[in-house]
Amino acid sequence: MLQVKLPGLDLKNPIMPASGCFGFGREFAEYYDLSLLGSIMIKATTVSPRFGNPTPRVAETYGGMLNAIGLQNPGLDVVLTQELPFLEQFDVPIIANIAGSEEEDYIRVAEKISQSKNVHALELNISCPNVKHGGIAFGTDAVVAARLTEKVKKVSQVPVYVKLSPNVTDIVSIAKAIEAAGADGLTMINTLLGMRIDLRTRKPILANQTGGLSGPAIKPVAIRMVHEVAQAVHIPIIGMGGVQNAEDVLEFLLAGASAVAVGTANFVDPYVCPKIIEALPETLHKYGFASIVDCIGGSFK
Amino acid sequence: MLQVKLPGLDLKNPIMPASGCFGFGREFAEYYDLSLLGSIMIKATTVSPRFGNPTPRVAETYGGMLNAIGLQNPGLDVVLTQELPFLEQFDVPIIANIAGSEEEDYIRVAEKISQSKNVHALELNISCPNVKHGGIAFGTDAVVAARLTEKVKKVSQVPVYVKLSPNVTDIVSIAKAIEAAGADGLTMINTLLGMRIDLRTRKPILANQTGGLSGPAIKPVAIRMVHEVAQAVHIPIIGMGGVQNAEDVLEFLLAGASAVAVGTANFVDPYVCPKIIEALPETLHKYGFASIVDCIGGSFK
Amino acid sequence: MKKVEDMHLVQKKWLTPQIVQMTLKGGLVLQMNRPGQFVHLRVPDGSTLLRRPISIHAIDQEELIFDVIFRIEGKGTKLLSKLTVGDTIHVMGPLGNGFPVSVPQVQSGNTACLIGGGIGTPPLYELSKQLKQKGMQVIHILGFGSEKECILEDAFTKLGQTLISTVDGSKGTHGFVTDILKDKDIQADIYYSCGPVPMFSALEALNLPAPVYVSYEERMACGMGACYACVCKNKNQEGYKRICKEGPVFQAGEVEI
Amino acid sequence: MKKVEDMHLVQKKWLTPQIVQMTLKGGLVLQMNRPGQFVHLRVPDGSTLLRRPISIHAIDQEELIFDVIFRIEGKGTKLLSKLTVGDTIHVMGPLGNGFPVSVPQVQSGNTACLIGGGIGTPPLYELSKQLKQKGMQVIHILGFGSEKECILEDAFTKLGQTLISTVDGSKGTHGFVTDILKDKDIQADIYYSCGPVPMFSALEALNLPAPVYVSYEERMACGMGACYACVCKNKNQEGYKRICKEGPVFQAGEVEI
Ligand SMILES: Cc1cc2nc3c(=O)[nH]c(=O)nc-3n(C[C@H](O)[C@H](O)[C@H](O)COP(=O)(O)OP(=O)(O)OC[C@H]3O[C@@H](n4cnc5c(N)ncnc54)[C@H](O)[C@@H]3O)c2cc1C
Ligand SMILES: Cc1cc2nc3c(=O)[nH]c(=O)nc-3n(C[C@H](O)[C@H](O)[C@H](O)COP(=O)(O)OP(=O)(O)OC[C@H]3O[C@@H](n4cnc5c(N)ncnc54)[C@H](O)[C@@H]3O)c2cc1C
Ligand SMILES: Cc1cc2nc3c(=O)[nH]c(=O)nc-3n(C[C@H](O)[C@H](O)[C@H](O)COP(=O)(O)O)c2cc1C
Ligand SMILES: Cc1cc2nc3c(=O)[nH]c(=O)nc-3n(C[C@H](O)[C@H](O)[C@H](O)COP(=O)(O)O)c2cc1C
Ligand code: FES
Ligand code: FES
Repeated sequence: MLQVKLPGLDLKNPIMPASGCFGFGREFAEYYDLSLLGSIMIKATTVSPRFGNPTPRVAETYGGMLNAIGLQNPGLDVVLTQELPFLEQFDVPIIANIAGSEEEDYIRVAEKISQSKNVHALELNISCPNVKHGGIAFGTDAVVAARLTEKVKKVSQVPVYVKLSPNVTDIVSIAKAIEAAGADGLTMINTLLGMRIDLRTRKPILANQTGGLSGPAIKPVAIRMVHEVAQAVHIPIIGMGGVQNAEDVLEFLLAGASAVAVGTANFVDPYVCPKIIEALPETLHKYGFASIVDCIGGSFK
Repeated sequence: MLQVKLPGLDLKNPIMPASGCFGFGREFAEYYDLSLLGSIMIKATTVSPRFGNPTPRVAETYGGMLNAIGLQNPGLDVVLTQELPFLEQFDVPIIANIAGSEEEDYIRVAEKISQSKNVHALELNISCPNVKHGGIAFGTDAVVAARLTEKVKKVSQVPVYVKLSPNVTDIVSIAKAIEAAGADGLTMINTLLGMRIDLRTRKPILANQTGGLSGPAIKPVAIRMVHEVAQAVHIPIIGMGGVQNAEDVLEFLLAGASAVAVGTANFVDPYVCPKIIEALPETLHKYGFASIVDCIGGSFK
Repeated sequence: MKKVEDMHLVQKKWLTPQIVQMTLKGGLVLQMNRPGQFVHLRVPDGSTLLRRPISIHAIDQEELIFDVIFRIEGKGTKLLSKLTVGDTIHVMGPLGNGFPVSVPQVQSGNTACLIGGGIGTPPLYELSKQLKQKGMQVIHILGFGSEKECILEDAFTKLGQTLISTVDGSKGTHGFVTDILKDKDIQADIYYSCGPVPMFSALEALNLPAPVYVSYEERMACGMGACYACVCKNKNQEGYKRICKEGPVFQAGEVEI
Repeated sequence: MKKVEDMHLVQKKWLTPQIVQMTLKGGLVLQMNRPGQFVHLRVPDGSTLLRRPISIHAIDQEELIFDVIFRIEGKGTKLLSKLTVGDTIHVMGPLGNGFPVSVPQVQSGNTACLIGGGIGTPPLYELSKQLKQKGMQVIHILGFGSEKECILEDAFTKLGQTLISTVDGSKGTHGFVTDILKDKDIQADIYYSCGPVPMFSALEALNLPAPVYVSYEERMACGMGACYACVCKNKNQEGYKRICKEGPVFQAGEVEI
């Protein structure tokens, strides 16, 4: 009833923590058995270790939050030798989120990390507000995004999903270019670029000034974009943005997503993912669906 | 302390209801004296009367709402002969929001409406998600937006403000093009394009499918955009997006706005505008500002 | 004139596991007089911005109290239903034009037939009270899904004849309110109705012999006529009506729903 | 093992018009033992997603209760302060590593000096209790803005010598806690501190003769080490520490703040 089959991913359920909101799983493993999860999108990995941005790195907003972590991660080697092996004890396929400043960085991480036993798919993070390429984020230029996708596809041992930025005029054309370049799937959306200013200091709260807006505040934007893109491409979409409960999951599936990631809500309630998974069968039943697959794209099919 | 001088507008305070959230003032006039307001941005006016979109036209979202009213309005003639004269009884300068499907429409409305006694400025609504021009909304293409601005400037008797769409990759380049085309000011932001799906009917809640997201959920996006644009242009900005109280007003001013419009919050509390105006002196004092003008752009100056 | 108020919840009663009756107290009640008007209630949580339109069920100006009855539908009504006696609710209203009670058909000795469907029955109660005060006969025809959802039978029975239908036949006539109207051949000088849209269509098909007034619903934002969210087109003529301002009650056939 | 719980607010006391003490009851208390750990509190409004980190002030495992003391800063603490006895709060914790109480300096007969600034004093109370139980002498040096902001004097006095400074001189020594340390030439085997960052810098400048442990603050999201929001760099060495996980207490000079 909850199973979904996607390129590289045989999911026992469609729920997975979103990248950056779950580290490499160690901390949440103290809270529950990670084998319950459909998958895990691990934190963005770069070639070398990164410390990230100065603090403050987060700020609360109305119904959401801003973050400018800046891709802090221990670097490819540590992820390969410590983090991924740690996750092997759980019966859960990993989606490795990869990032970089240059095409070369992505390619190097993709080649290596895609050979790990439990990495079943890659998620190309071309939409992090802090990754620039010639002044333009990879994810806001269809040509740049497509070329990167093509190059990563060449070296990856596992299917490649590309994570789209919502900070664009026309997300459909970017999605199509990425599909044409050979991506196996899309994940969307990354955060919206936002800012908060502290009235006392008169400066932006985040040391980085701007940050990525996530949480339920952005769900309507995410649903709209999934709905648009799902009707324009033939590859599956993993939807995200503001999911808090099983009803939200169904909304993403109806909009055209085939699975759903949960980010910010993990901070509100560390048990949110297992809770959603538990609530899904009843919620499907309540709205008259036989299975997850039965919901997918239901708003336009 | 609260006064602000902007092109065409001598405001006794920086607070005005945002276009579309206040009709032509008649209904709110039953609640309080409209002369209290700094200005009023009246509902978008088009050449001919428009009925707008089918219902449902609004849907609530987390910390916000979606609307797809579809520019319902009684048309230029009625606005000139009934609505604007009604507003003459109040001591408040009007900003006339104008819209159309073709350049010609904008020009015609601008020419006529800018001659009204109490219209002190125009607001070119080139960012309504429902107004298309060759498939692209006016507000998402810098060239189209600039050309329209130029043409409207030629016929307008009063300063012209252009309302920017947030649904773009690079709002700064559009703002600069519009400034170069002769705009006297900018207003921002219009709504973010969003959607909600009803799990029971499995269809989008709005009859129009997509709608514009407004309310406190979008404030961080608005603040970020005002902050970016204010540093790139030399014309003043009227900021908006999620303002609920005097603190929010100060945040927009610090980000670089010179005055602030209040939209969705009017539906939450019909008295929100006079309440904010009343709270402003104390709030300025609390954060150590001598006046509204003292705050403007404070986050980067 | 008062238009909004933090009113006190002074009594709360569950009519069914999903339907709650609340009594609110405050000066705003002095503005309430027309049956069929509604109030716009602020939901007590910041994530929920828009107010919820709820009809006025009963008014007691001497005690400065009025009642609302609502069913838990979604997040807003759920949160509102959790309020307890002593809490305050921010109320805006009364809003809209209610059921007409100064039309020629409303006069002592005449008969009014009030037709309610499910959660549409509460606003008919204040209407019935006022019609009765004017010396009219009132007949109530109330339709519910099943016996378990049936509300307000006693209250209406005290005011006049009250006939009930249920879809599953668990109470009263098996079927719909229109079945009662047809079977019992009920004649009245004026009809009033509140309920789901399919009920209105069925009523229209009956071609009732006197004016029919119907209370409509639409998703709202401002609730006071300013945002054009709740507009419907006039039937057979130019223009439009706002359900929150010119409505929520219209004569059957006046607007397109 | 329990990690989160809907705990009951069983007592509430205002210490100043801005500072409130709350006693919470529930099984989670059985996990609480290290002084200086914190809990992550859910704010009771949907518009406010992130939890608020608040230090544990006192623990009573027999009664299954613990106390927090917090000052109204912004929206979250304001909403939390409005909760009343009988309400529940969703609590996550205990989190972080607290003040070290198993280091060599902590032994019967030795002296500990606890230095608190303003709203940083509450977590020192449970620490003082535990150090005293271990047979240590405890000296408390507490700094406040003015007499009106002074809290917990009696509670600390019961455990040991308690010296107070105020910036405006309205109570105790006129000046800062560091003035007391210098003037009274207080010597201890170990120092613990919690307060604002400028106080830590002033302490550092004193070059105290024994280890100093300091509790830091940073804006947090997860509170459990997963999101990297609250990271600070190690001083004089590679790598970083998470304030929520490896902290909030570090030895002075260990991290860059
Ligand atoms: C004039 C009027 C009078 C009403 N009187 C009553 C009454 O007396 N008792 C009662 O139980 N219900 C009444 N309703 C319906 C009631 O307003 C909705 O059930 C309620 O708004 C649902 O809110 P929710 O948050 O529980 O549902 P959600 O579906 O979570 O609501 C989400 C949004 O949709 C809107 N919405 C959802 N359903 C409706 C609806 N049917 N009509 C209008 N807006 C809707 C809500 O107001 C809110 O903005 C009335 C509606 C109108 C327009
Ligand atoms: C480990 C730790 C222990 C703490 N213990 C206490 C305590 O015992 N008593 C007490 O009064 N305060 C304590 N604080 C500070 C307290 O967390 C903040 O005052 C509170 O989060 C402010 O929330 P707000 O909604 O009122 O303010 P807002 O400014 O509206 O908060 C907005 C956001 O900023 C964060 N934030 C604001 N100020 C701080 C801060 N100083 N530290 C961390 N996050 C902040 C909030 O958590 C929230 O996410 C502690 C902080 C930390 C990190
Ligand atoms: C603290 C934080 C860190 C994040 N880090 C990453 C990251 O490293 N890589 C990435 O692709 N997305 C990252 N994201 C984006 C999320 O994966 C997700 O796309 C976004 O937050 C929207 O989902 P949500 O609303 O459920 O949080 C991060 C989000 C947050 C809140
Ligand atoms: C119901 C509704 C109708 C609107 N109609 C218009 C309009 O006619 N013209 C326009 O320029 N903006 C319109 N807007 C956008 C608002 O003026 C404003 O830019 C936006 O809502 C953001 O501000 P807020 O978050 O304070 O609502 C409308 C917004 C709403 C909610
Ligand atoms: S709800 Fe705004 S016009 Fe009716
Ligand atoms: S708050 Fe998430 S790592 Fe510390």
